[in-house]
Amino acid sequence: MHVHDLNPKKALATIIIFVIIIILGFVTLKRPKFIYKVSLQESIELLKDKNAYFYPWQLVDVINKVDNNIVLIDIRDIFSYGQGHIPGSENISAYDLTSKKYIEYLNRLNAEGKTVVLYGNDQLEANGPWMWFKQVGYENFKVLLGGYKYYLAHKDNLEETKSDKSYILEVPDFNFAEVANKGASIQSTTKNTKVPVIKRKKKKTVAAGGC
Amino acid sequence: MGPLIPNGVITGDWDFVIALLIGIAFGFILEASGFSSSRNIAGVFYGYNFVVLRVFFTAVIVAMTGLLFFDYFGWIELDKIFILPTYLTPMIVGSIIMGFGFLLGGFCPGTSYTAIAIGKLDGIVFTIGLFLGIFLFSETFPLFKDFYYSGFLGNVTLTDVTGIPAAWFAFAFTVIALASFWFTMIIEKHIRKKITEYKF
Amino acid sequence: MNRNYILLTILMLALATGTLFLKKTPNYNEIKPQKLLWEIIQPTRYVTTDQVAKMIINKDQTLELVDVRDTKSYEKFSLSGAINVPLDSIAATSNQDYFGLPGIKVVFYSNDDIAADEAWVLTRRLGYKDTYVMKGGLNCWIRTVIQPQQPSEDAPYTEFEKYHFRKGAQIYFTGANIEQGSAGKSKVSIRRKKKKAVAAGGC
Amino acid sequence: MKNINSNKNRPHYINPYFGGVLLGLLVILTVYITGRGLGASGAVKSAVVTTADAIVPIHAHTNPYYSKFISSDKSPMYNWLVFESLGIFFGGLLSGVIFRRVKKIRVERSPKITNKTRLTAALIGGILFGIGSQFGRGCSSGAALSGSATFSFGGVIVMLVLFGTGYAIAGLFKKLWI
Repeated sequence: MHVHDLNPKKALATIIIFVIIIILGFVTLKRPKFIYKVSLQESIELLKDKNAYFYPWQLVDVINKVDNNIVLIDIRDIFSYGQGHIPGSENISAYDLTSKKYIEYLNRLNAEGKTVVLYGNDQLEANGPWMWFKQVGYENFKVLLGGYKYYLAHKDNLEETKSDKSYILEVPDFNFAEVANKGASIQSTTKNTKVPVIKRKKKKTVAAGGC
Repeated sequence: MGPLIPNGVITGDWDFVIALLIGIAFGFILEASGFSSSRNIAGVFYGYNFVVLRVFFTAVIVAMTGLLFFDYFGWIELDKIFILPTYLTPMIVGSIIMGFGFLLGGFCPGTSYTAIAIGKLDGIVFTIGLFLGIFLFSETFPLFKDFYYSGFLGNVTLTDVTGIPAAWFAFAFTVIALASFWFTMIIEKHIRKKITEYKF
Repeated sequence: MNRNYILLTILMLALATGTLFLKKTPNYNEIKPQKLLWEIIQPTRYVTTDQVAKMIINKDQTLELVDVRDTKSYEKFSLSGAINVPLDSIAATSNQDYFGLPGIKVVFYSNDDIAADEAWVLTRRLGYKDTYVMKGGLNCWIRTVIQPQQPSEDAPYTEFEKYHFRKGAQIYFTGANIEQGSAGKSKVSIRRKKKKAVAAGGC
Repeated sequence: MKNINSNKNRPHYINPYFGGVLLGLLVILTVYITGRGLGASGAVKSAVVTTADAIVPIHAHTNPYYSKFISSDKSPMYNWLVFESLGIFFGGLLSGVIFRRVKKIRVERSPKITNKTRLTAALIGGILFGIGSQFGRGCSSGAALSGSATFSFGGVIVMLVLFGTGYAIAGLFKKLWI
């Protein structure tokens, strides 16, 4: 007494179609070129690593070709590079960093354990790309502090910049709390006739502390 | 890509057209598998017809493995799908009550609709019962409101509770299901020898 | 027929075994690395101190300033209405409530712009949109808004316009120009968004 | 129909594994499209709420359970699950027509019991199922099937307890079925 169809051939056929879909899924699956190898918290820790940065005075060895283990990469566009760059540096514009040609080159450098130093006009320009490379697992990438601008200003006395710390950013140049309150007094002589339309009745001392 | 509606791929009133189509497919599968017959359904508890167990377990393991594969391919983002919230104690109690209802009525809500469709009076009565049951529940709801909300664990998955990856559950379920398929095949043969035929 | 059942069993078992070998998929909230790099290269995330000043003065309800310096610096001085999310703890779940609110522009700032930019990269990786970086940071804020330099006589007209705006902003932020007197003692109403979680740090 | 042993009129159901595979794929499709699984009891709930709202609106709005499902702009019947359940009915009808199972109103029962017993049991069963599905946050299709398929802890609990209870008490109701 069987009320149901006993032969599961349709079930088998459906499962086979299902398997084919899954195989198609595997075939069409695009392996991402890059994956994050460093967690968010780890990459925050990496930012604190002094060795992750490249200091201007370290450039001396590269320029004099003493250290072959360091590759300087200028990530500005080709025009800026043409107008002037750090001697011995190569130009890979930021837009081309992950293009097939260059990423293979960078992969090779990384595999060989070379130190790759990225620089832009200033630290900020290369900082993002550098963070990115760190996060996708390029351990030997560094960023040049001060960038090209700092190099240009000090190219004749790079050795002496060991004592100069002006390329270290994120240092407050002012005592903000003080300056922010007194800012006006410094400029008291200037004419304030043309004040832009602002709702002035709201004025108050700077809301220090936010809360 | 998927799920389509939560990801905003499909919007507006297409929702309800899709709901209707999915429902039609669901109803068709239920009816064609024999779920419109309460004696077929109840057979699972007496060993003379394991259609419920077969359909149900096959569906669960196909869906589980399929969802895992599709999640891997990026077609369905499992993180974005709705996970049934867990209210442990009310759920256990509710399931026990449903178990009694299942054996007495021989239907569950979905199958009773299909039973109505092919003209089963017991299906109609069961659905009226459902209506009354929910009505009764709603009217007396204030009495066990606290119980209703007790044991809340959140929208947790098996992985959240046990820490074991979902794939292991899919695998375990598949092994158990396949083993039970073969096992019940033997039981069914054995029991059917003794039983008189039933009509539909 | 039995052969079909055996085949079915084998296929299902193979499929289920297959799932065990699927590597854990990455966190979907994070955007794809390639996309992140692309956005890092674009300079569109930078806003100037003037723009920030203008938004503060206009009481732009869509602005949320985020100070990514440490709590101590934040307590000493911060821009009005800013909340404090130190860079170190930007990945903490309790701080995630600040980002990704619909229609809210998050502007990061720090002493310069490096830390703010880093905060931007990290939050962008998490998939939050509408985040910006105040270029130049507080150092630039002081130089431009609080102590604006009068442009030289031959500077283009736009420079003067900018200067006049800054002078106004300076008055707004420092409370200079006594002639306004005590006309408006009313406070700068600091916009506080309702947060699910208690604001970490300074509040 | 009267002849119990008539083999000619025997309905022909599809292979249960075929049904299962189709159902599994349907669950995947539903999750793919809507981000949640199938359901059935929700429609009856909507019907109850609608009825209550229509007959005694004040009561419906003050009852803490009804009011959860009443919104001012839309009828509770304007609900995904209601449309889905309508679909279930039409799908069943379609299958019934194709496999020639749609016949005049009849009662299916064990030969050992009367129609009245069967209908009473069905009514009580329905009531119990209705109450249970509210506590269980779904019935066998919503909670047990879709819940389990999406790895929900609660779904698996409902499935295990529901079938476990069924087997535990099967002996009590044997007469109803065989």
